[in-house]
Amino acid sequence: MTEKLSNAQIAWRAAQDIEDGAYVNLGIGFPEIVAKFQPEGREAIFHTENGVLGFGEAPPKGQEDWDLINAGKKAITLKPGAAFFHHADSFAMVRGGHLDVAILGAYQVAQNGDLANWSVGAKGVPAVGGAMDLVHGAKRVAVITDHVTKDGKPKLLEACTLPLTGVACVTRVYTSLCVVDIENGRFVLREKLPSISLEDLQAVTGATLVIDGPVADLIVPELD
Amino acid sequence: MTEKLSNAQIAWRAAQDIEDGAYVNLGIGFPEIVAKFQPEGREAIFHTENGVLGFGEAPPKGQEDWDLINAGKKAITLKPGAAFFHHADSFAMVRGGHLDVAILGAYQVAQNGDLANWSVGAKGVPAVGGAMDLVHGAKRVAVITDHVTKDGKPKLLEACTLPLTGVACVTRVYTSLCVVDIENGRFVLREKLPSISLEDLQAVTGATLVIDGPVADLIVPELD
Amino acid sequence: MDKTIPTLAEAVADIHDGAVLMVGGFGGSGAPIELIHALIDRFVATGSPKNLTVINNNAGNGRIGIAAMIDMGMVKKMVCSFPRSADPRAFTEKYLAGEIELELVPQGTLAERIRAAGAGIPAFYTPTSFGTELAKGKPVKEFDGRSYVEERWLKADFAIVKGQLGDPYGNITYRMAGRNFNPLMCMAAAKSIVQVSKIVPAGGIEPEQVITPGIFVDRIVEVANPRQEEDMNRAGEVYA
Amino acid sequence: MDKTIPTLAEAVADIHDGAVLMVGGFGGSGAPIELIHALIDRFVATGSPKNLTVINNNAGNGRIGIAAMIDMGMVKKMVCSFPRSADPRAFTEKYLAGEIELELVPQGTLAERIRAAGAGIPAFYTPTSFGTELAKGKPVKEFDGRSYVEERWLKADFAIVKGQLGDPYGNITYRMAGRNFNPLMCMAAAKSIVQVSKIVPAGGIEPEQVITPGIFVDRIVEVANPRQEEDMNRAGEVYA
Repeated sequence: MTEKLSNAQIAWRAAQDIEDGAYVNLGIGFPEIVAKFQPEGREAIFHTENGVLGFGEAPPKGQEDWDLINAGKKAITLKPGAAFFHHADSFAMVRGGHLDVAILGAYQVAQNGDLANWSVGAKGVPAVGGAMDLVHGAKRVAVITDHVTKDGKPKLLEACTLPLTGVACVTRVYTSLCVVDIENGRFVLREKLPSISLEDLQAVTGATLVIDGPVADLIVPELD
Repeated sequence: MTEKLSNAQIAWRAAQDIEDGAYVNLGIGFPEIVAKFQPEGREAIFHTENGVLGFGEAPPKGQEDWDLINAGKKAITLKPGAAFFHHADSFAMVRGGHLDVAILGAYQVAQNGDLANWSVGAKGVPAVGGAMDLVHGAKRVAVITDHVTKDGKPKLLEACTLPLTGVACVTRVYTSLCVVDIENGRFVLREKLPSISLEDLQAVTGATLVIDGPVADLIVPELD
Repeated sequence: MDKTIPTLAEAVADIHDGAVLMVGGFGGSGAPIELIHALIDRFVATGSPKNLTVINNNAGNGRIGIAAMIDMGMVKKMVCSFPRSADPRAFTEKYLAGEIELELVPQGTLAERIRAAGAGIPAFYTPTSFGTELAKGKPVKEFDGRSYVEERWLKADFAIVKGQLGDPYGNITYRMAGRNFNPLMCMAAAKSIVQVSKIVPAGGIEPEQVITPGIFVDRIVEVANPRQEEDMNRAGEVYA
Repeated sequence: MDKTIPTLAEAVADIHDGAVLMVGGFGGSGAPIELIHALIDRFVATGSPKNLTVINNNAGNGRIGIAAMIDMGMVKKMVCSFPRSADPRAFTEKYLAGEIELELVPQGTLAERIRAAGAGIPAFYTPTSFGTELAKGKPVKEFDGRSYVEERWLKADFAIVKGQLGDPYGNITYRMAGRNFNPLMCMAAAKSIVQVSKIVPAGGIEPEQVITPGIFVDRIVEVANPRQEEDMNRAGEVYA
């Protein structure tokens, strides 16, 4: 396998696109680490489904207050200017178009923007949480993900095969190999690692990568 | 014209049926005076559409605070245990079945419970306010009204001729001559002034007054 | 983040001709008189904004506030539940002359339509107005044996509302019954502009006591001693 | 008016077999552990209530709270968005054995359905779940060129929730993110039962700071030092 970005590096790249003053929801798990990589001089305000706006980092171990958690049930802290509200108001923010960016994980993304990230099929206990709400309403719905599955299969596809989270909802995908925009039912390649050829990238992608404008080098710092 | 109750007396009679601890909305205008006649030892909690629960009497003249008003835009005061909330929550209380009693005025009431109390027809500026919401959701929707119009026409009818406020919504009517319940599409007479005969009462009523159970004397104290 | 705007004039500078404008308040309670009058000042100076659709529970009272906007000819259409008041002359004259449109909406439906817009709910069902002339032309559906009217969300380009405290993040509190439609309108408008009696630093409002979270607010402007519409009307004031 | 109830046992005494029960909280935040355990105590002593339909965002964690109710066999069906947790054994075992039903609802739809029940809105449209298997069998309607799913209100016979302050009129405040579903459930249940850390006299909560107005609350009971579910789970506690 070729060189690829770590999860932290993918998160770092996604964080660079968050504008100053943006309202942002980070999906539970992997996307949460995007918060660590906010560029200097820009301020994002983080929203969590369970009714907090303007939260900050985790508290030091032992100082958790378990009434102050995020949607992933991890302890958080508040920044000045934070607010609490109930769940209906919280999802009014989500569906009502008030978030600027939602950054989510993915099992699969299709070239029309379909997202599958909640269920791997029929076995086990299904759980959806806020994923199906978060894909609607945010001005930008971005995905961060490894470019392929653990056994090397493409995650960027012509059509998802797993149960959908939402239809035609994703607008940008940050992977371990590249950055693509979803425009008019196509994956448009915007950036790729300099070390991978376009042919090799296409070979691990399950749909055509369209070149429509310049393709920049995907340059990310070394991170832990 | 025969002896009849004053507006204050009609309001007094309606007030006697408000249970201890009831949540009550009084329509703007005439129904507002019901609050004056709460029986000793019973406490009603008054709701107003513009977002106040637990308000009390008008303040002394000159001490009004115009941020503290009722739906009729009259200055009010607060009782201990009052709460403020926004308009959507306020009408959640109304439509959501949380009020025990709504007491409204009427142009016309039909024997199936239809109410007309917001428009006298096409001329002029129409205005509806909260009337169409208030007729839905309260456990009891009662009307207080003179038994007949100013020119002597019946207000209790087989069917309303004026634009409706709500369909089959009124459950009890307190008039200047009697008290009727609306049951199964009929006006069932419960109380009448001792001074009026059943025949004379029927003569000023636009639908059949059904006798189904005892008819008590409508006894109301002298009030200013 | 700093959503504070130094002057009323700047706060309303981009409200354009033909805009749909929510105006907070119920009667004089929670009414953003200073923001309205800043808009009138702009109209007097520049001829804009005009052809406005104004959403408010009422349709103005006396010769100030929304009534003055109507008198000035800035308003093409009112969406409200109760276009009457102690002194409804401004609206009544124009309405009877056919010079202003009216969309009459039951008060609870008005509140819920505004909230729905803010919450991304394009339509909902309510028992309110079923079987009445205000439901004419609206889809009806039966649930559990009872009939309900389908109502659509109600969005706006701008909201101007009045709060009590505000912080630079746009968090807002309201004074007593001055809350009314104001938090809903902040949710439903593309741009929400709030006048507050006092701007406090971030953290100056307890997070549990925020009524409108800042995500719903775009601009706040301090009006330290706001006038009360009711007092102005009782004094017979005219804004023109 | 006095909605205070002296003991937890009395507060939950009439929750009957087969009841639909909303349980507040999101994880351990705002979870009414003491009310849940009072219900379990009653079940252990009397065999009731059982065959409950429980509505909560999750489906229990560890061996306390809702997880303990499931372990005990009190729960026929869960309505939730995320039946997983740090230790989801109780629900998972019963679910895989076909001994408990699950209605899986997206979190925002769950919140809105509960609010709709409290607000007298029998159904509403949401973009959430459109085109997914969770929308199967639900009516779909297009508004302004976009498709939406029709969702019904979600009512309950009882709600048990956790607040911070309460007064005898039933006015409630919440602590931090412990608010979550709790105010909505108070609106949506026929009977709402709230445990609070402190009961204050009428007037002890500023009217502007009330989060749940008393009209939505039927009983309040003081639990002066409530336990935190997360702490109990981290200590490996078992309630049985």
